[in-house]
Amino acid sequence: MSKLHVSGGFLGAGLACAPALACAGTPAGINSGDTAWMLVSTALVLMMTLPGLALFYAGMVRAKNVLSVMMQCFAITSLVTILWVVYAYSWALTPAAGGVNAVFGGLSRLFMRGVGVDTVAALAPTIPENVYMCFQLTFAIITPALIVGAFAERMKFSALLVFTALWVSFVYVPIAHMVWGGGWLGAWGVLDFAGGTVVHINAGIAGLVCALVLGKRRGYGHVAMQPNNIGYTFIGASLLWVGWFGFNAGSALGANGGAGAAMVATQIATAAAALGWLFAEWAVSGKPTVLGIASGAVAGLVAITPASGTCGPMGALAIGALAGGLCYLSATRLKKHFGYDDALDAFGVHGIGGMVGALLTGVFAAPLLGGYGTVGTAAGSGFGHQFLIQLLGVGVTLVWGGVGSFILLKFTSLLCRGLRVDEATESTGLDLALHGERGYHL
Amino acid sequence: MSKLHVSGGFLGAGLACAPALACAGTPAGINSGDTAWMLVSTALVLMMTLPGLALFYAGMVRAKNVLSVMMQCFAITSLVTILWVVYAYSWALTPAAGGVNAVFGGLSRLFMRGVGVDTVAALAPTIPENVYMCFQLTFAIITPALIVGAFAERMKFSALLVFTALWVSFVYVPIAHMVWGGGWLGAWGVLDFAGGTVVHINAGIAGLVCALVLGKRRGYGHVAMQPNNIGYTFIGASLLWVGWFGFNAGSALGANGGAGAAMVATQIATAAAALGWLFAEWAVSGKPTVLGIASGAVAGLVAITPASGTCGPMGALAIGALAGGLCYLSATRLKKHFGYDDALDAFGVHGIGGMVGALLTGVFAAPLLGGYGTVGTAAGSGFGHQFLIQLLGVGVTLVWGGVGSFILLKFTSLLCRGLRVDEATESTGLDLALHGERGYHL
Amino acid sequence: MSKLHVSGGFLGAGLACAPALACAGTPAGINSGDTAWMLVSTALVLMMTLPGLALFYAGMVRAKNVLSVMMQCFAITSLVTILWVVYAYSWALTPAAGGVNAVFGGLSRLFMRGVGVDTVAALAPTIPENVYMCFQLTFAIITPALIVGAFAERMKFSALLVFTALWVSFVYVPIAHMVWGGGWLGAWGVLDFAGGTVVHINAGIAGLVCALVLGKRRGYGHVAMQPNNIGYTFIGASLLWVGWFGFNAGSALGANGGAGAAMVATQIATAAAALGWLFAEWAVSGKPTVLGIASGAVAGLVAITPASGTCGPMGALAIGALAGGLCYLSATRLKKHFGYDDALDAFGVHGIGGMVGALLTGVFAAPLLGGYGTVGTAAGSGFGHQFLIQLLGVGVTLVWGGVGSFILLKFTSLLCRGLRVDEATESTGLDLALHGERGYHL
Amino acid sequence: MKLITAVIKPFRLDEVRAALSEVGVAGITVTEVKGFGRQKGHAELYRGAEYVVDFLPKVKLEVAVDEALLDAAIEAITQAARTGRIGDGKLFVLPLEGAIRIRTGETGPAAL
Amino acid sequence: MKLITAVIKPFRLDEVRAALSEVGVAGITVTEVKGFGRQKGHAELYRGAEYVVDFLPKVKLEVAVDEALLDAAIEAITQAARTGRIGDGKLFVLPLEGAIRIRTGETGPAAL
Amino acid sequence: MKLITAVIKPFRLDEVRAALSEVGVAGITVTEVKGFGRQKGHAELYRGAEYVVDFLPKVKLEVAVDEALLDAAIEAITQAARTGRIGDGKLFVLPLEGAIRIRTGETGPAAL
Ligand SMILES: Nc1ncnc2c1ncn2[C@@H]1O[C@H](COP(=O)(O)OP(=O)(O)O)[C@@H](O)[C@H]1O
Ligand SMILES: Nc1ncnc2c1ncn2[C@@H]1O[C@H](COP(=O)(O)OP(=O)(O)O)[C@@H](O)[C@H]1O
Ligand SMILES: Nc1ncnc2c1ncn2[C@@H]1O[C@H](COP(=O)(O)OP(=O)(O)O)[C@@H](O)[C@H]1O
Repeated sequence: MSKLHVSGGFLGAGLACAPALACAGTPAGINSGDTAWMLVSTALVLMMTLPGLALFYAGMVRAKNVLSVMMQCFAITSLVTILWVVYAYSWALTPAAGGVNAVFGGLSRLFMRGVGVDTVAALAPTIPENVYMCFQLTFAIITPALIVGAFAERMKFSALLVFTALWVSFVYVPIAHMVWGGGWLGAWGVLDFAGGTVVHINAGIAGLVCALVLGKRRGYGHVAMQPNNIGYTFIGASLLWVGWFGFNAGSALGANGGAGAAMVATQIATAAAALGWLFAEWAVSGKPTVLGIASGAVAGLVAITPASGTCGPMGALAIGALAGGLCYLSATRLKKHFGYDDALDAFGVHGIGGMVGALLTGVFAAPLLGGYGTVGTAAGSGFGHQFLIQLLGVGVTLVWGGVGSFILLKFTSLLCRGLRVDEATESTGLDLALHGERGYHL
Repeated sequence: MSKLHVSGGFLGAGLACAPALACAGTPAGINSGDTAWMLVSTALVLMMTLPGLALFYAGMVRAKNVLSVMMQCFAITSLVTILWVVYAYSWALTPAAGGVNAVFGGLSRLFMRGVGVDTVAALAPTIPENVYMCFQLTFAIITPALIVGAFAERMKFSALLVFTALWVSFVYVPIAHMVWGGGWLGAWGVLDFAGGTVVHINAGIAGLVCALVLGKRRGYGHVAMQPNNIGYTFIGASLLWVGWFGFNAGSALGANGGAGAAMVATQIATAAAALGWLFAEWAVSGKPTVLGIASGAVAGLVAITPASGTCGPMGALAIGALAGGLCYLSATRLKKHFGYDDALDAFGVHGIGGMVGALLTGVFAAPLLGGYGTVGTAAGSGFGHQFLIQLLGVGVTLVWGGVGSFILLKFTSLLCRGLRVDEATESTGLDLALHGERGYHL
Repeated sequence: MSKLHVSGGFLGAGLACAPALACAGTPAGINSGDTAWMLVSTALVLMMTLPGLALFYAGMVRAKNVLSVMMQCFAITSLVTILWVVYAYSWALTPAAGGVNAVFGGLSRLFMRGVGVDTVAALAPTIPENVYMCFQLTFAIITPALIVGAFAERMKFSALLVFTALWVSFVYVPIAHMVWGGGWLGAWGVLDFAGGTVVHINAGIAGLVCALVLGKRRGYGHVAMQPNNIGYTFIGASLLWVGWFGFNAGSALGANGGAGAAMVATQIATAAAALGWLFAEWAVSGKPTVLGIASGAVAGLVAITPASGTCGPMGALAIGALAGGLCYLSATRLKKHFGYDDALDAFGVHGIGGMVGALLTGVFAAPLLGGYGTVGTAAGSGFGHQFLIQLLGVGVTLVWGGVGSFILLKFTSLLCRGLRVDEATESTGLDLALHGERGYHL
Repeated sequence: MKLITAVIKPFRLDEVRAALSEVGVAGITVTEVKGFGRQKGHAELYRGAEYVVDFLPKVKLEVAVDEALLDAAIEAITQAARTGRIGDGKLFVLPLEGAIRIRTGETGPAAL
Repeated sequence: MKLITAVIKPFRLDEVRAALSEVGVAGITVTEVKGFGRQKGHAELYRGAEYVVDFLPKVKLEVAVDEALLDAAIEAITQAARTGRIGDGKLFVLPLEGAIRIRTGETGPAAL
Repeated sequence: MKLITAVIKPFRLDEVRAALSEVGVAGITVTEVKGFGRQKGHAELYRGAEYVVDFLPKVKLEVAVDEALLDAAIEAITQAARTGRIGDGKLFVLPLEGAIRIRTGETGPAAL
């Protein structure tokens, strides 16, 4: 289901206002309140990556690699911006002719052609297309940036740039088109209000593939890899929480009741997941950690993302609490069990959290469970049906994202003569060896 | 006086627009511009606590306790969110039947029952109730978080959680109801635009009681307790300043002239108080400090909070300058004189600053002094009267908050077998001993 | 051209809505959506200085001076706020009688006289004047704060305060009036959407003069002056990027298509400049640095500032890429060549970037090049003409700002018995010697 | 002259310094060090993974003294640093062949 | 008794500590130091300006041992610290006149 | 062989290092330390409360030299470190019984 003003939930109340507002004399349909909120949401989602996510991750690596993580996030932001305005926006979110449209969009907006000061996109009729385009750009930025958590402390900078460009073009863009841009998954009825599949499962599975293809950091499992600055991680998690209001409530594409409901669901699920991880950890290891509560909050934010447009407050509570507990287990047990080195748990938090959320979206959208969705009505029909549709969405994303990431990594490896830095660089640290800088001179 | 669209000031201009806007086709009364601003204000006030206040405080403690402060703020945020949506919102801001309503609200919104996508609250008729509820939640979060400053570096984490839950329920909720929710203080005419009594005096007096009940940190007064990272404190103060626009201008509950006036008052008072503390300190100790100017700014923000809806720009200047000077004296002289260990000056800044502001609100609301209030008209009537009403509001808050906090601390102490960590934990630091982490590995 | 709702670009679509909205019952002309966006923009631009710019700069100095930079930015913010509401706003942005108006504004708004809750300014007819005044204040704050980069690590704190007060009054205010407030440069047609001349060239040239008058830091050129915390610089650059949406898109003075177009131009130019500096540096020195990509982003933000209201997306790409490369050369080659110590490149980034942007504004405003301006129409007329007008604007700013800054520095030096701290203070570090504090106790 | 080197618990530093002043020691040089020994390290947690940090923060003092002061200084340090619990640390005595005060060029005991 | 002081590459610390344990050394004091020597420093960049940082991060170990253990300890350290590349560091042996365990007051080899 | 240990003011480090190079000393080990002595500490402020920080940042150099180089090295250090103001620091000479270059196993003066 596309990220439309009229999404699976909220019963279309928003759209009704468009014609009436047109009388206000602004260009047909543009509403100043909706525009104000979407300008802000765009800024908030950009802030999630810079500095939010970058700090969240940078605090967890060793001191010798702290800058490399910031660099990766900053470079991804810049690179994806250029790709997006040159072709990726058009390819993701405009219709293509014929059957191609099931998977890829069209070329009508190459180089932003035809986007004027007052034009609007069909997918967001009450705000300027420029704002819609820029809002969507911030999603295309954060998704590859999330993957950084998986290959932190060992990937070549050149390989990162090449992989990002390829991955955005051939993994992010088609999934976004399939779900939000008019492609077949949205048409089939997959609910993904703000990006559970498009953003989180997608980044999570790519992260897992990266962790497997690149291999473990040297010393992983026997050397203590102490996070250099949990304070950075704390700031990052906090800004992610704040910025996520733009991500989820912004996905209502207007300043309306739907945005309000999404904000509330986001706040509740995040709090529940933070406490879920905290208490799970306290029970298991005897000590509640800051890294734990912060990770739990992020897990809750991830899990509520697809559901925030359709679940009610108590559904959000359930989704959050479950996500907090399950992500705790996946980041601590699952990873240990299988022995891959997903350094900062890109898969453990975003992959697992995204799947928990995407599937439960199909459950808690039901009005029977306090949801605002069109599924699971009193008649009971469609309840299990929606769950299956969600499962389909998850499955397609896992397969496309997993296989696609693998192929693109191999191709990147050829182009850049390897994906990993050499041993000396890894032992010196990427900051000094690749970037000629050190994080701290205190 | 409640935090209404039509508050003591601004003469109702805002409300008049509601019926006209209804023609815009949105659900009766919801205005997209107001909603946009309140969505943002909610995000801004959340940012005040996470990461703002947490950093402001965390920078001032010793390096071994830096994470414990962040943890406390993060856990409070999560915990209060759950309490709020389960019962505290209903209890604070909906009407109860009969005489109970003087002090406590009703139960109609337990578990968010009846809050729909497009419902509105009577207290905020132009925005979705979800947004109003969430905005108010951020106030309920920051208030107990402010108290952290008083008992930092020595409180048990378990005791903190229990105390917070009790305090929000039995101190914050009733005071909020009495002033804003339809209770007797608001009905009597106490002016508190954005929370001078409800938030700051309330947290300040609780902090003083905590400091007295828990006792001093070991070594207080003879060991140098060096702030670990004034940079964090600086970032925190800056984000508090920025976020406070949401706190004060957001309390206009819409994007209107009242919000604009509140923003200007906030900006002026903060600047005046920052300079007030700076010059006072420069004159007294010979050196202006970053901790000083940052503390002064916070003192100004606190003091202007109750007045920001009714005072004019020059009233704000006066309130700010006074608050800066007086809080400097209370944090440096008063505390020394009485010898209590209010570690980070929760009482010295929020208690004293809140009282200065609450009382001067009664003065500078007068149009004679450039204010927008309904008191002290040209006829001169009611000028001293409003001051007495403000005094009443302050007095009730001090007594209820002081006695309530004391009782709840004693009760918490029973439940958690003590409020304070043991000596070894305090000397090792709470980060490692309670949370198994260290703030920095540089 | 003044920072009007109807600026050189966007063809007036915005203004048309004012009368229609008046029917909404709000005070004549105030639009809640526009007001919401401008409240937020004000908060965003404040965040650019505190903590954004302060962190950007503070991270680059040596550990012993980290707090002094934060202090300077905080004190400038507080001081300029008071000056602004007392007289500078009136002087800059209200009309004066007679010929004076070419350079200075009037005195009608001294002490905010006549600014009410619901009054509007002629220059921003759809938002409360309070909001417009406060938005403009944040520009008056960041401009002198930018100069800090030039004299960092060696200026007396008292001299800084005096110089700031003088400079804002006699350099910033007249230039702002000439360009935006109704003075002769705006009347001549100089395009400066968001402050390329008023803010950046102005601060840049003042920085160069400061660097020359104060002289080099001791040890400059032979001692390694290691930046203490590139992480701070990274956070600062990120918040500058996010906050700049308020700076540029906010300069549309409403939530409309113009704001959307300015946001997109900003995002594109920033990304292009970040990559421009990154690749230039990678090619020249073999290593791409975090300081480099962050500096490049700021260079792009600076350069797009004057153009963001009139250039199209591909114009933004060109301006950004050029600014990134040229500022890299000026910060590394030009400074080395001439041997002045512009410590953190206030001139190299803001002066040069501002000039690149101001001149190219005259080029890429042309619809022929995808711009939205009124110059260089299909008929071809006025294309070179606008470039000359821009050149005039740049020239006047350089002369007024350069000469003015020099005179004010000499005057400040007399008042404060010198501009520079003594040798012992410089070697100990300003933090301990002037402010009695140290940045870190880890 | 002798050089006394003592590794002690950080939070005893102030007491030790005071005790040394009392017996007439005028100068001390202090280094933050990490100690491995009988005292066990602490555990840190990272997303549920626990790892033991074996080294413990200690403080090393270096004090150059004239023979005449040696016993009093040793006594002062050991008394003030002792908590009686494991990890209190060690004190070593090394022979010192010469000492110079850089400012004045004084040598021998006069330099201390 | 002797005091062994060794300056080594930081990332060999764990190996050296393990090797010392094996030969029966119970305690070590470790300091982070910077070394100047034959090994060249690294370059750092600052807005395109390159400056060479001459000092290199090293770790200094201090180990007090009884004569009987001296050779084994020296052997353990040099073997475990050696990478064969320039900058592996130095090991110095100093005479130790006395040692005291602060907790118990034990002296001489028993204190180690 | 001797081990020279000198505690100096941090900002003299570069000069001292240069002076040592000139007389032919090839290696130095440097530690950041805090010194207590005649020189008074500084005051820090915390919300108006002033506390005196007694220790001062100093830098400790350790240089192992052959007897032949001893006097020249001492002269180089004391000259380069001297500012003539209180707190310039101390220089100590300790006997060194052995030295090993870990990389090659060379011993004695050849190891330095
Ligand atoms: N042989 C040794 N050589 C150098 N330092 C030692 C030695 N043994 C112990 N130390 C130092 O003394 C500290 C305390 O020693 P430890 O064995 O833990 O307890 P105790 O001093 O009570 O015997 C260690 O952390 C280490 O720094
Ligand atoms: N004469 C010396 N005195 C004290 N420390 C030294 C001396 N020479 C070398 N060092 C220390 O040993 C380290 C390694 O020495 P270096 O000459 O770089 O390589 P190598 O050990 O392979 O000869 C130096 O970084 C320094 O810390
Ligand atoms: N007896 C001592 N043993 C070890 N270090 C000392 C001793 N006396 C002084 N120092 C070191 O030398 C430094 C300078 O000494 P101080 O007495 O302040 O000045 P000066 O060197 O001019 O006499 C001190 O900070 C301390 O580190």
